[in-house]
Amino acid sequence: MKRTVPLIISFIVGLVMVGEFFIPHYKYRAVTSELLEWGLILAAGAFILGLVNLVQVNLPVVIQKKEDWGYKLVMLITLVVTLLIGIYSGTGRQDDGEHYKWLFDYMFVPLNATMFALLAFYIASAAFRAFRARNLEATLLLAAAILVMLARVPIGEAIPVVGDYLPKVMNWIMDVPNIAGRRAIFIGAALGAVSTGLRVILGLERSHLGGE
Amino acid sequence: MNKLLKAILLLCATLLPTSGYATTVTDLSVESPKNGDGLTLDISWNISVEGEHADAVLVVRSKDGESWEQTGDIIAISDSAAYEHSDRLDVPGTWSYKVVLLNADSPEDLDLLLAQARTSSVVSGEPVGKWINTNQGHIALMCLILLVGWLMLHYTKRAMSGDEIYIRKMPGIDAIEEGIGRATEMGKPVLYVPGIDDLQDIQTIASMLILGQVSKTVAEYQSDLIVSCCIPIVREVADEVVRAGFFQAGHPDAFDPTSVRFISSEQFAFCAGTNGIIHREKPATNIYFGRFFAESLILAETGYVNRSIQIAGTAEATQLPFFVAACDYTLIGEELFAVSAYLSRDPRLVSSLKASDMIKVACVAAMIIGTILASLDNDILVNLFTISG
Amino acid sequence: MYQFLKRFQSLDRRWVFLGMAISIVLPMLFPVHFPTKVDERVQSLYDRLEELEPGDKVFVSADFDPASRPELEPFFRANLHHMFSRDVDIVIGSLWPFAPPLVTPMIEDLAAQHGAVYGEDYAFLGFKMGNELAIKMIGDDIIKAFPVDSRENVTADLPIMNGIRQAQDFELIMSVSAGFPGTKEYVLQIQGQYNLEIASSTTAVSTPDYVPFYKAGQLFGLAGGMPGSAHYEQLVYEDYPVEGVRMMATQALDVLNLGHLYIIILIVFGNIAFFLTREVEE
Amino acid sequence: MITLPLTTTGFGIVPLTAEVMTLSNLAGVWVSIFLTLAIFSFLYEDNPIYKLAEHIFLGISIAIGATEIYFGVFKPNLIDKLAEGRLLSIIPLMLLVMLLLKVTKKLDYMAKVPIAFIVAAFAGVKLTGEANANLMTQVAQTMPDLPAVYEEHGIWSWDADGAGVFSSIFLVLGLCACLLHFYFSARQTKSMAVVSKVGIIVLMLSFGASFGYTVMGRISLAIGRAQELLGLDKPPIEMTIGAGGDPINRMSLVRMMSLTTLIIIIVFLAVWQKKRNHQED
Repeated sequence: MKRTVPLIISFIVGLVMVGEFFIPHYKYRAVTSELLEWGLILAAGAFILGLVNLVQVNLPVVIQKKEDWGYKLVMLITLVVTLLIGIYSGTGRQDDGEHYKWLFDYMFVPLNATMFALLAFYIASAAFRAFRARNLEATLLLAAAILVMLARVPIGEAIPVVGDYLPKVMNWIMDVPNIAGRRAIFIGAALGAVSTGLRVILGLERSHLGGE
Repeated sequence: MNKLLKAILLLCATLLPTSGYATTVTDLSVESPKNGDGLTLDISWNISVEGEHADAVLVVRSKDGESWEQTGDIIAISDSAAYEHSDRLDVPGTWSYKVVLLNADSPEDLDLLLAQARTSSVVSGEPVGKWINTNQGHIALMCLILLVGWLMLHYTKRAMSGDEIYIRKMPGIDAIEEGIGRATEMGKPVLYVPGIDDLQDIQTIASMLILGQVSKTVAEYQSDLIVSCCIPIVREVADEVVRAGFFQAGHPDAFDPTSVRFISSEQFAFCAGTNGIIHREKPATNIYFGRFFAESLILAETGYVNRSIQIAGTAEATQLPFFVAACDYTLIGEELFAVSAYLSRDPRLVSSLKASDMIKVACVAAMIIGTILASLDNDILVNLFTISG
Repeated sequence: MYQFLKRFQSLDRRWVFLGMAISIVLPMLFPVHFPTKVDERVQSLYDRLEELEPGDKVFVSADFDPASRPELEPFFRANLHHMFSRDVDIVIGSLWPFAPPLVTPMIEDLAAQHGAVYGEDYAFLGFKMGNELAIKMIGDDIIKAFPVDSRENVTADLPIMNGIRQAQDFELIMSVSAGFPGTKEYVLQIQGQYNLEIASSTTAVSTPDYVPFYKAGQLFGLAGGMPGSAHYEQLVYEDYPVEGVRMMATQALDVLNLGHLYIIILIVFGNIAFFLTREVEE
Repeated sequence: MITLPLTTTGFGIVPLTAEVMTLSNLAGVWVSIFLTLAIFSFLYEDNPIYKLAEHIFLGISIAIGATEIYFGVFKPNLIDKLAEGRLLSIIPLMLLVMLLLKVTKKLDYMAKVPIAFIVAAFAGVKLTGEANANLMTQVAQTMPDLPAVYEEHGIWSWDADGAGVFSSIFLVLGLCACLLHFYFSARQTKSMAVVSKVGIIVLMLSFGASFGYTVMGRISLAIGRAQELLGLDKPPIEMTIGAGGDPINRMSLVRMMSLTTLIIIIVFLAVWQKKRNHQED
């Protein structure tokens, strides 16, 4: 039972969703859009699981005062306070003057953006220390990259003579070799999705259900 | 009373001679679209304008002769032209339509308007819902999916009956064993990172399959392995996989449960934690297989500075450049899936790979023949692969 | 010489970081402007939007978060300004949880500037979870995907939704996309199935991924990264000027000059040093 | 392509209206500057200020995600519908409960049903979508009508960024080479090796383009942060803090706050570093 029921559900749900593409009738669409809605709710449910896991991992650290427990406490407090404010504020939470909006604008936005901005600096460091033209492949890659970097900014266009051709060569790389390479990867990914999808629907792929 | 009055007005209006502007509605027709959903009707009509004309038109509909209601927006007109409106219905059945001509002083109330304004003749139609989309492209796609399925089953059968299906060796594969050997010589551990995506991603699945083989080799060499995970459930599966690998290699005692670690489910915290492992425990070989995002660059750079041998593989096209530039060997895109099939020899994986290969060859043939045909003004193949609405 | 190069290669990376910071801050304090040519992909996007008639309806999917804001906010603002100026009705939705708090002020700001009425001229349907599943639903039945809008109105009752049941009923779809889920998923899931007209504004990172879709006609326009936003800004504010507008992307593009040069120099010098020292070692 | 004369740069015309900045906004701007610089302090080294900011980030991002998911999904698609008495919505509720049983030790196998549901739903949706857009359409678009291309662009046209017969053939053959590079079950013959090499070259050019664009994207993000720290993200209007007081330029105010915060963080780092060195001795 424990094994068969999930497999039967996989088969039915997967098949119905594949049919969505081929069957335009509204009665069929009513079924698929209902299933899609359930899917949305379950996808959101996975987030609750993550939340539970986070508390499970961090609360013991705080209680037993292990290393960095102070920081974990700050994290849990921020989490609970923000969540309460968010749920309490309701639909108008994004209006001016709301605490939720303040937390979002002045704390979440700078933190999220700065985390990613760190990468600009790492790229600089990696460019200097790790990106080596050690073989033909890497050399080609770096040459194309330098060309694109130069052509994509105004100063590249401002170089006399070369500047006129630089954006054209870059566009050619984008439109011809780039597309050829991407399409190959896309087609490969599509074939991967089709074969994995079929394996899931047919019950041949069970790693997400805990293996054999 | 009001209703009666309206009915009288309505009657008068229909009896009155049509006069005023010289705008006429012709060829009003209702059709159910070719691959309709059973709740859509396409209405089309022509407007011919002579001299002074009506300002706008409005389409009204009615089910089974009940009261009329507006559908869609008011359409401004200026010239003779053909118009169409795709009408969405709430319930199926027979629907009647007519087009109402409006000018500046038309009343807002629909009943009054219908009584006063000039309208076209009434046409009716019934939407037909199709249970299968008969577009050439849709049929072709369905055949393709069935073909992949059939090929997979066919090759699974062949592989199971002992037929050897050849898979070529990829350069990174030898490097894995070399890297593990080097780590053993140096007395340092091997680091394995299975990406940061969830278990339902095909790349994570592929990575877990490779991890099984890697852990087996590590156990055979009696070296140390560290697995650094970002998703709790991936850690659980990785733990099982490594345990099984050590068992198969005949060294179940050598397995250290603390070597498979959950770092953090937050991307950058995970990245910082894994960086810490590279800095402090100085693995001789770093293996990155799976789905990576922005952290790829940080991990690969730290590993390079630490002078580890680095082998990476991902199908995430935006991260591949960083792996290619900073790692010693990189498996590109599909090669990652092929490795698991190559190493595991699992008939289900091998057959998937073989089926994909056949489709690839078919695509190559289709593109070359299609180009030649298209150049000879024959679009048969182009159309076969084109799916439209 | 060898010693120097060896030392140069093991330069503390904090100096490299400092150089990066300087090459970003310096051109901001002392701006130098270079003119630039408008990309063909952006031009085609702009031209198609110019064909819209007053009253046409457009669905905008705002799928970005604070991290990608510098690249996409200028486009998003210019795009809303462009469409409001043309009296186009705009329905906005989002597939990213962090997008609504970010885009709501932008939408309200621009609507106020143009005197647009909520529910009639524009509507914001809010966030929908589920990635591909949500997109599929937008294609199938947008009312079902968003039963209520961000202000808790019943979506089906909004005047702007009159005659709209699925993505197909919109004139165009604008996908302002910072990654997954975004333009790629729209193209994969519903563009082909319903033959939709989609344009995309995206981050630099995703641009090379989306170019094939543009070339294959699956997208009618593509504004990629900072240059894409800057070019679109130039086109829009040239034709629909606003007093005191800050062209953030145009400003940033001028700053990018030095940043790119810095990275190129680092790659070139790093490699020169690497090869020179390697020859000596061998 | 057209060249546009640029009339306004980013630092263009500014309306001279005075605005009032509330104390809460002022505090907000300062907090945002502090957190930004705190994260950047990681570039120097992992330190307590960074750790504090990092953990605040973790907490707040999860909470905001949860809030938006609650109002975006649970409330409209589940709770509201249940409240209306829609019986069909009981099924997703049951599936949801089964999913949440995953955290228990005894009934965790129940979660396999919703997991199977969601994985299969994604698999089914992805299957047709990918096969259509990424396979069929991409193949269909790689069948150029060469005489028509020749008529429009010739062999090679600089004006159209190198479009022409050469590029069209290059595209078709390049894509074929890449696909054959991924043809794993073929035995390695000499001709296959050549094709494979061509495929690799095309792929590397493609990755190079990606690389260049990624560099641009990352620097753009840093530019966004710098714009905010330097007060360049909003017009430099004159504003008063609270109701009364002298008007002050917004840009100068922000720059002043950034500089002060930077100095505070540097001083802190210096003290912390010294203390740490001392401990190590």
